[in-house]
Amino acid sequence: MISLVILTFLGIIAIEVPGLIRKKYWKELIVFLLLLFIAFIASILLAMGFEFPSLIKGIEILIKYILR
Amino acid sequence: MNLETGKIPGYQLIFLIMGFVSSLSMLFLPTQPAKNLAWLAILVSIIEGLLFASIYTALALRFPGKTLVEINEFILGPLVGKIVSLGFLWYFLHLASLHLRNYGDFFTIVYPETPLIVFLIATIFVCALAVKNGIEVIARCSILLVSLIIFLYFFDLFILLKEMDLSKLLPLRNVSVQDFFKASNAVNSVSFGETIIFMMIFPFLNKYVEARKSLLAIIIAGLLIAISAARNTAVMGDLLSIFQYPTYETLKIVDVGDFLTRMEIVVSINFISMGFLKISILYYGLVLGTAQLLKLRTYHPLVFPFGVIITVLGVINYGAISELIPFALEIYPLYSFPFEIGIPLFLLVTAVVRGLPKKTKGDQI
Amino acid sequence: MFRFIMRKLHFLHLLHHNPLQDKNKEPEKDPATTLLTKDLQQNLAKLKKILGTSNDIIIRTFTFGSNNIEAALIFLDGMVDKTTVNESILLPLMYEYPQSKSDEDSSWNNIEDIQQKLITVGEVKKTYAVQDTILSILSGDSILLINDLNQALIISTRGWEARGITEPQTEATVRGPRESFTETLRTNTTLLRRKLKDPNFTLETLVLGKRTQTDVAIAYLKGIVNPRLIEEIKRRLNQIDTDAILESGYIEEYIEDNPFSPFATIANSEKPDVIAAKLLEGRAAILVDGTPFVLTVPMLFVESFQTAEDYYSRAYYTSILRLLRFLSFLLSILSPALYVALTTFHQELIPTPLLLTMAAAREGTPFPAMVEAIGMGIIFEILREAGVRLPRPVGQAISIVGALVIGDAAVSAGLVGAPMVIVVALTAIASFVVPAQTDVGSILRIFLTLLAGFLGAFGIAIGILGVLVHMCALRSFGTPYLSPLAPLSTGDLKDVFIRVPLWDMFARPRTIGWIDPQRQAFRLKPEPPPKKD
Amino acid sequence: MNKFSLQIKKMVVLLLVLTLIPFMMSGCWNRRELDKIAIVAAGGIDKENKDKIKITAQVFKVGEIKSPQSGGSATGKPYVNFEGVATTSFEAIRKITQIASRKLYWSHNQIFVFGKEIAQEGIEKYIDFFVRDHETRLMVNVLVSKGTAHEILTTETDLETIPAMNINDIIKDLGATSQAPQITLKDIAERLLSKTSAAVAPLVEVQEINKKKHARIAGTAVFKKGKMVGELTPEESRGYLWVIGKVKSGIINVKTDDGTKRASLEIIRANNKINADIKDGQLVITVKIKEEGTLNEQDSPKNLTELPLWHSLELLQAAAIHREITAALKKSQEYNADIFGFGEVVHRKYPLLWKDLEKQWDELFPYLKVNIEVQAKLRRSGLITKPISPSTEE
Repeated sequence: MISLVILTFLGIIAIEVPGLIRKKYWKELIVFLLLLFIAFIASILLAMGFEFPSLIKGIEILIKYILR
Repeated sequence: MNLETGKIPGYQLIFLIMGFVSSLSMLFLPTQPAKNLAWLAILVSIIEGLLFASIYTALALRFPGKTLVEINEFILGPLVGKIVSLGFLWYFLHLASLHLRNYGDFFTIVYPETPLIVFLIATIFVCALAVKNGIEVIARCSILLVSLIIFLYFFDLFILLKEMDLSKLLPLRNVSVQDFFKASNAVNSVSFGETIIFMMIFPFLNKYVEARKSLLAIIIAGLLIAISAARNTAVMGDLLSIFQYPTYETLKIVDVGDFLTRMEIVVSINFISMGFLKISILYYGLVLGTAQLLKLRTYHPLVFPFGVIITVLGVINYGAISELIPFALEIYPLYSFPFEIGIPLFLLVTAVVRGLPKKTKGDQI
Repeated sequence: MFRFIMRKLHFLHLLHHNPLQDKNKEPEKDPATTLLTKDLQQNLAKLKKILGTSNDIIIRTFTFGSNNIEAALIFLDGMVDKTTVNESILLPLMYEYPQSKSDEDSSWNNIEDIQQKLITVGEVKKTYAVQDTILSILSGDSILLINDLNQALIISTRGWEARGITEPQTEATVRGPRESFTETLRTNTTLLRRKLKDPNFTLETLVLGKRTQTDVAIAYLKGIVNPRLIEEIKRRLNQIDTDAILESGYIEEYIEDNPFSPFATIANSEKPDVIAAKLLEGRAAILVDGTPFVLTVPMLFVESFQTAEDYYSRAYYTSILRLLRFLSFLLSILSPALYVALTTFHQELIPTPLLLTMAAAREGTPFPAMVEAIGMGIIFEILREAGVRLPRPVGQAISIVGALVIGDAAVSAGLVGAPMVIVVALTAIASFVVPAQTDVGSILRIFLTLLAGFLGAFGIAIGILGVLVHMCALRSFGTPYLSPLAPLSTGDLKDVFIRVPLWDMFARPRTIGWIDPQRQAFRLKPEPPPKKD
Repeated sequence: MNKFSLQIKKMVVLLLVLTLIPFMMSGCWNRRELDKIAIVAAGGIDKENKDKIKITAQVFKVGEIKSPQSGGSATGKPYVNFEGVATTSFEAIRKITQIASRKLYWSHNQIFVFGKEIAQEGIEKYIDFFVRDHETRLMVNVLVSKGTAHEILTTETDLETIPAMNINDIIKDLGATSQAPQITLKDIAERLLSKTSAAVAPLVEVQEINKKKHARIAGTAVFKKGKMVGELTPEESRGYLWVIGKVKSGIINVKTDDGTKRASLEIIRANNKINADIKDGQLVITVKIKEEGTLNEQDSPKNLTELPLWHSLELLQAAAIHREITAALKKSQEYNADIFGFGEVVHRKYPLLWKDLEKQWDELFPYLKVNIEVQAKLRRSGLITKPISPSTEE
């Protein structure tokens, strides 16, 4: 599972990065890598079976806190 | 700084919005409190939806050629504008993941043994392809898909005629006013209010005035949903309230001459194509908005990373489907309030009061 | 990782250098680019050096006139019309020149006179360049070189054994013209000319292929076609820098909008009436010497479903046929996938009696339905290919063996279920209904069957969505491929799923022929004569 | 731009492979080949002992039904009944997989039979699974056995191949006599969900003909809050069907000639209208029936098509219908089961009042005043206008 995730990410890099380098889109490259890093961490955690807290529960708590 | 070179004509906007609005709504709407009056609640919510949409179009027409992210910065200044835009981007991201998850959940019911993630990945991949190709392609897909759906819609209606019992729509005074408006509010925030995303798409219209057509699209889509809700109630009656996916169950009933039986596959087709449209549009708005926020020269490299993030968020959105309906009814209208109406209204009022945009030489459209 | 990418980039960079271009950078040394001299022997030596010693190169040296002017006629045996050479070039020079010129003084070097008064051939040109003479010889013209003149006459004597105009092999019709294009460019342009007697019918020729020197003609109707389309075609054609163009398929691959798409974005036809109709709609045609297949651009997806005969037979039946073709296309790409999805995922959708029959047929078959479907699909493709490639008599044997093996033996041996055979046969027949998309059909069929085998109807839907996104993004020379469906142009729907009567089709397709949209008068609907009172 | 599209294509190929890999690896989750499923034709629930139930699943033996390749030399029965005993429906069904070589597939389930014992104990806890599961059908025909469900599923069939199909076809043809309702799981679920309406189901019994056991429809089972509380005879069943407007066809026998002779009338079509009114503070239900019929058989020598006799025949017909309805009404009030859905009618008419009425409906219903108005017409008299043996007296 984890190897699949890594493979997918390598695939994404192989697709996007050469074009960005050729066009010298450095800023875009940085944003891309940053986002990809976030995505990578999240999906690796998910693949390893890390239990994330429920997102909508979090929003519920937040909304109730603000309204109070 | 031309992130998107495509242009879409006005009629395609109608298709886009129809697909966007009726996507989820054909399958699942938080109308449970309104019981047999779901259809009426939807009709009422159309009015709310029109109100919202007219605010969006007014704002869009005031700033032709500018997306929501750009309008934010224009009105609120670079710093505050960016923060507000960030909020919107989060909202789009969350919405896309929420819909993706909802979509996946539906298919885990049809395919109970297949893991959820498979549906999420397969779907987001096709959506990513569409987003990569730009708004023009999404709009063209919407023409074909929405035409197909409308055809299937009337087909459904036709084959269900036999099973309908209109008296199940009565009585009219069955629901308390509170519950009724709770339902119509929830419907509005789930289906019509989310058209805020089109603030990211209005600038790519051939003629910006045609943004007004979004109102027409909302009316048509709203009527379609309302009729489908009425149809479901007329077929299933009170039984509807126990089902997760009313339309799906309704079409399971079909039995025309022992041959056309179990047409729920039609619902799946509906849902796949509409879900694809809805997620693609949200996804596109998100990616484009991020690129505009960060002043990038292209949005293409952002597509896949965001795709992964949407998928992951989709998985961790909620544990069980039972969390979703109370969320859609109670929390979601509050959560979406600032994004769907609060901030747009504030922007519009500020723009009107301050007389923005000020006519300068550079700014002629 | 990064280094790997950079290395790959470097490699890509290298690829962009064309070795052919590099060689052309030292033109001085090439004798072909020099000019002719006044010395006949020198010229001949030069030509011989370039043309080599092939025995089909005929160099006829002779003298003419009272002054015994040395001259040489050079041509390629087999590519010239011998009668023309003998009777229109050699005869007048050797017989008539002395009479007309003997009395006068040495005005023999007036090449104008020879060209104007002696050579009785339609097309004669003068040239100074060696290059031109070589090219002319190679394409079947004769070259007349005269001593003391640094010019050569290019005399058009082209004439070779060519296939006559026959019935089209790929597009059979019941009603409609039966002529088809041939391998000769000139014949083909003539066939078009005869259909379009319009001064706006324009042919622009260019030569492609370093070594084949293939004549390519762009045909269009000025005033109807979008000038930018022609510019774009020329731009793309001129970019082709290859040594051989043997068939229009070569060109097709070089000028496609999206080379990775399985869908053909350039149409072809071997029927002059089809090409003429397409020119009249505002398209442009690319004719290539050496092949009867003429390309037209831009191509729309719906074009695959239109045949010439649609417009020659009556509208009602044509409309039914149109719908049938769309159905066939869907069947050909979907039926194995649907079969797999239904029998392995969605058995609830099959009516009970049918399900029982199908289950009974599947009882005891060894392979999963998906493997069965793909296997049978592959066997069918093999049979088809064998049938096409083999000589006719053997080809029939193949189909009989195939039918027996698959249709009967495999079923009664319990290797495959009978319903699967029906599905494969249906698919096969349906795929031939829309010939233009047969190859796409095969690819999509396997793709969708795989998806159906893994994810059932959901897989099919995802696959179709993917294909749809791709098709929506596809363009053919700037025209959206799915037009007039997406983007929608309602006026053009008159000729998509149905064909309305001809008198109701006022306009050319909006996405193609918008320069001069109206093609006929309104109110052409025929009516019976008004009743007399 | 061109390079970009090239990139996109590369991406397509790559990601296609990437997405296909997981599919290949984890196999095909929901796949079930046709030869790996046991197609269930009928299900039955019986009481096994105090807290256990027995589920009978009738499965097609596909190979025996039709084998196109080996001709029709079918031996043995083309079906097999599996039984599973457990405390819940779902568990019992899963237990069957311990004895059956294939997984049960419920999507083509035709009928669902409840044993009498279990019906009397309450069906709602056992049908939950069948409504909830995605594989089962809501439109499956439900019936109640006078004995056990198992014995119904082992009856002999003559025209059909297996009992399930046989009973299913019998139920589909119920309209010919209109003496038992056709009820699907959806109808039952709908009624169970309602607080006042009571569910019904056709009743089947086993009848021996020539020492062969045959299934036969024998009226209607009446439920009250999910528990079977009584039965309606075939005649009463038609009374019930008149009220809910489900009578399609059937025979009404009337006595003519002062009760000495008989005439058979066929029902052609019937309409119903139920209305609720509050008159003088009392709830009154009005049931209006409009019926049309034909004269199909008579043994009276008189020419019944003559006008006064014709009219009296119509009145007799109306009276017969009235009698049937009254009988059904009486039974249902006796069982205190609102099988007609009068509660829903009141609910629609007086939604505000209903909130109170709903709570006391159980006390109200047995004494509910129901007006029955029947309008019966005779339209045709078949091919002959006069009796074959005309009366001798003039």
